[in-house]
Amino acid sequence: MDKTELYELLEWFDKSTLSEIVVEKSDTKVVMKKGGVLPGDAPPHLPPAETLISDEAPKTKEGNEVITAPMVGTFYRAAAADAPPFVETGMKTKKGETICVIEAMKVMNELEAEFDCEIIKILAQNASLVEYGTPLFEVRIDD
Amino acid sequence: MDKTELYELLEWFDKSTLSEIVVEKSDTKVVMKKGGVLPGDAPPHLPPAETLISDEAPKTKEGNEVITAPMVGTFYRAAAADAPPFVETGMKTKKGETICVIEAMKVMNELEAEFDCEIIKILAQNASLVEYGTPLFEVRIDD
Amino acid sequence: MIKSLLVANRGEIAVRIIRACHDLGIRAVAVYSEADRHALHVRLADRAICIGPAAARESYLNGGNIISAAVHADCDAVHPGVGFLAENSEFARLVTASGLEWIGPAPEVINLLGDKVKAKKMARDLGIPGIPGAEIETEDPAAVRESAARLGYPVILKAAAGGGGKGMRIVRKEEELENLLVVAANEARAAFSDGVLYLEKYLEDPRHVEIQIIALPDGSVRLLGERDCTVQFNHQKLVEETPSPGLTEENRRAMEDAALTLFGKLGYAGLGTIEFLIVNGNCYFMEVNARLQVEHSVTEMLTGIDLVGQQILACTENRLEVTGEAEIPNGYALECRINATAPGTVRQFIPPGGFGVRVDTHLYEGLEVLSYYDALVAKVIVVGRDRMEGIRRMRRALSEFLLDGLPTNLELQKAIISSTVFAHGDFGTTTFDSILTEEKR
Amino acid sequence: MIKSLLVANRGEIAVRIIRACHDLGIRAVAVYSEADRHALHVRLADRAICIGPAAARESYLNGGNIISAAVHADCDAVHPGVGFLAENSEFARLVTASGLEWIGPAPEVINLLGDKVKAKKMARDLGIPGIPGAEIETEDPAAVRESAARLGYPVILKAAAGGGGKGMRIVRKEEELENLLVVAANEARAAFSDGVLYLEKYLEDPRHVEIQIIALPDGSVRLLGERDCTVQFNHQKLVEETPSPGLTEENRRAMEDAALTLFGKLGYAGLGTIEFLIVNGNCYFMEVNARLQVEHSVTEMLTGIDLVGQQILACTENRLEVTGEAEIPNGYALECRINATAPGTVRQFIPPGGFGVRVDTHLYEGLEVLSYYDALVAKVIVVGRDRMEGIRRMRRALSEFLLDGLPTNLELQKAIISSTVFAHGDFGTTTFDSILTEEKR
Repeated sequence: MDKTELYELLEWFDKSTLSEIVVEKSDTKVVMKKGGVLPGDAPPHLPPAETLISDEAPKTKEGNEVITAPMVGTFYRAAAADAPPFVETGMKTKKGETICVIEAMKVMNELEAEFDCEIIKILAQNASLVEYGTPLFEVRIDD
Repeated sequence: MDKTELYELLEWFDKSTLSEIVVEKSDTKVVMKKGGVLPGDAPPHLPPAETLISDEAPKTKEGNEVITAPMVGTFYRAAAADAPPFVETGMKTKKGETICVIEAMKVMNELEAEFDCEIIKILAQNASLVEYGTPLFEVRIDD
Repeated sequence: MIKSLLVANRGEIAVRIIRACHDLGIRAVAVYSEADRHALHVRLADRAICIGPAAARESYLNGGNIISAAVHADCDAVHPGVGFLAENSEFARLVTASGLEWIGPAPEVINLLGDKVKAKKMARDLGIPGIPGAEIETEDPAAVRESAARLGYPVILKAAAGGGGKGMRIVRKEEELENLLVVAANEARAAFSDGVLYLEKYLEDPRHVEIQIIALPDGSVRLLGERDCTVQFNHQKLVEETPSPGLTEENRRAMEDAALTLFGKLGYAGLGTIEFLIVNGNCYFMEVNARLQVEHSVTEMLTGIDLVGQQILACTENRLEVTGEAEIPNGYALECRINATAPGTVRQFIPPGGFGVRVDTHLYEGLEVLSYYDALVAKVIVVGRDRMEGIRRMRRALSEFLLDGLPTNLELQKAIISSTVFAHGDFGTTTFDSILTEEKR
Repeated sequence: MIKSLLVANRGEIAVRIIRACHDLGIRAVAVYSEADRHALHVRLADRAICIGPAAARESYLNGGNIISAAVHADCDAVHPGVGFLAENSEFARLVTASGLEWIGPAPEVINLLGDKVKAKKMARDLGIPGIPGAEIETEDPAAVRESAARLGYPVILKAAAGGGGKGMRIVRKEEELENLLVVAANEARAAFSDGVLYLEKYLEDPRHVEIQIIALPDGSVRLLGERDCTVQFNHQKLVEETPSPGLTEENRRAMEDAALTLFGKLGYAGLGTIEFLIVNGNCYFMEVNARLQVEHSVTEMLTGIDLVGQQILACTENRLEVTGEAEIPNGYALECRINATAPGTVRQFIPPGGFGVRVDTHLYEGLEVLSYYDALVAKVIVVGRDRMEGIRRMRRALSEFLLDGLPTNLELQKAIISSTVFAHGDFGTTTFDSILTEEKR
């Protein structure tokens, strides 16, 4: 293999999708390698958006459920400024009962409990903006 | 295997879904691989330039020394076209003896052996361009 | 000047708009779906609000959540970007009804232009001819034959009720007409429960050219040159350039006059484009894009005018800082769209750069590109003193482009830009379909 | 047109030159030291040749190896870039003696301009005044006092034999003179075995402005505008802008006339810059840079002229494609140099982009930046219609700049660009030294 041949081979290899090539010929041995992408590589610098496509409700470490905001708007714990909150920490609530309202586009959207549960913690501030997915309540589902 | 055959093979392999191929034919051996490095290897996307600052001469797997080009130029095994090569494979040479010349800027630079040694393999092609660091000879140092 | 603007979009165009805001000293608020949590537009914005799950209809098409986000984040204006809700007149109406400024023409104008039949009629009434056509009685082949003869072959049969190629047939000779009439009507009936057909002159391999304008509701319209979008593959724009390599001065003047007339008449606000098909030296009005376009950056690269910044000023300050024709210098600009061809995670990404090259992208190493949204992942735009210099620079830029981990159409783009057909400049919207399909065989 | 060019440099400037070659259709051959095996210029070149170990004196300063590489790789020309061998007349001579074209002025011209005293004398003979000064007899304080009085205080004492601050003393008042004369002479004697001193007018916080030209040996010189390099920190240029915010039309005309005269007289080839210090409305000639400069991209951004491409054409084709004053449009361009402040490995890198922003860099994720060479790792260049727009855009660009794993002066640059001093434009070469040093306290 002379220089021209080697150079041709190099050029070809460079353009190809091969990652490695070894050529041995009488007294000549050529080894070429390329750094490829590794299957099952370590995670990239940025956490990928992998957590997102789950339909399951998020859970806390203690195994409690978290109720999140289903829309963007202002979170209110009560129907009016002078009304009592729909729920308080420690209260039990039934499926279908209103637990808060989210005001969006000047409409008060009542959020109902989807199951019987106990309110463990109120996670969002009254009258604050909640985004889609903002945690609102930590609850324990009644068996 | 001639050149045309080799390139046909390359092209075929490149399009194929094989990940590796080894061809041995009389005095020729061809190995091609595609895709991954073994898991556990895990180099970064680019190998960092960490290997470079070593002053030690490179060694082969067999523990032999490799004499590399100390300058950019044309590598000549002999002092003139009709002269015999300074060294041949299998020859023993003494420290200070000329083993090749590198022509640069129209000057013939004689390269001398830095130690008594046996020439195991000649790694560069006569009359070819060698870069700084191009391997020229594989040698075994005499004890 | 407004203080804060919500960008109701994602991807490279959201990044583009955020940059325009920051260049103007305006705070930029991003919205994102759960799938875009790590997106570049989220990182670059001053604030980002999650508006829904991955599916676009529940997030980027969820006008309610977007407007709530804008109101609650104290935004003064909403920029819809390209696609999604950009030409949704109801969304535009809700935005303005919520006390926010809309970066685009008035909702009624969007509504009018969104009805392609009305828009075509309006253009025709203003003396801007569209593609000749006729409504036909499928039951009366003789009358259809007469209409077809009047238009001249080839003609195309289209279902009046819908699109997507259903009930569509090209008729090249009178002999084929009767047969295809039945086929098309049956197909239309099956697809839309309505066999009514429409007959149109079929334009063979036309050139696709658009005129960019910026306007104010008082009728001021400034011309910002043309863009040639003829290089398409499967009806998708792939390459855009300005000036067009195949346009007579007469064509150009006709299209520019049409743009001035139409947009002036509409009392249009901000950026707009009027699109034409050109065959045999005749320009046929196609449609108006009542919004920013992906390929606006081609015009920016040639003129040095920040179109998005100017659009924001036009729509919020009712002010134009450009004077018109003087703005279009000699030279040439060219854009290649780099589209992902499958989802993937960006492993290595070194985009091209340097003199005369701009890359608009939302990619970065580590980003996972999912399949929920548009395939566009980068635009490579170059400028040159002439077309040959621009093509050489684009070849250079594409050859530098290094992207591992995400399959794209980069090789296709290299093939197009290096082709002699592209270099000669003499091609139509279907030329590359046939060339590239043939190459594959 | 030449077919192949060797780029005798590294880093962003090597990348810049390779791009210019490719834009012209010229093959680019890179050289690299062992430490630069994975450098971007190696990746972008059509061929790359290792010329030595990491230490620059054995690689990038090894003229023999570079010329051998150029000859053996069948190159037609050598571009020295910026720094390293760019102003080494012996290297230029060897390049031309080897039958290669040299992208720069003739070796004799480099030689003349490299001798700062000769260059100053030549300028003076052409009516271009330098900083006033006088050789003095240290032994005769009365005569020195007279010279100092003639120049006007403050004056500066400099060792005739060397630089680097040794034997250098600013004298603000006559009372200090006698004392400092002894101190400086002793210091000079200790450092250079030569106590001979030189007296110069000390320019207090001057403006540093340079005129960019391109020329042909026949005496044609084209003006390409000025660059203001006044923002410095420890005598290092950090920010460059054009036009200068503090220049009278008279100053500009004087410097441009000087450039035309000097470069015309020299029979200069290619790109060159003439540098001035300006105090109290007086321009003092400082030196000529007989090469491409780092900050050339500022001029490119404003004018839209590919300076490196033009330089290659001027030096290989003896041809200019620019006509001169017509080339400088209204507008403003601004550059910030991003320097590494310590070695490091680039972990994450998302450079800014979009309309009006260019980033010239050799960084990419995974690159290890070692401490062998220049600290410059990126140049951020923006264009605006006026200075305020340019500054706003630069603020935006710097705020987007994301670089992890490599410590840089990014925060320093943000502080400068956001400062009211910079916004007002009224500052000198030492202004930011004092401001930034004070801030640190």
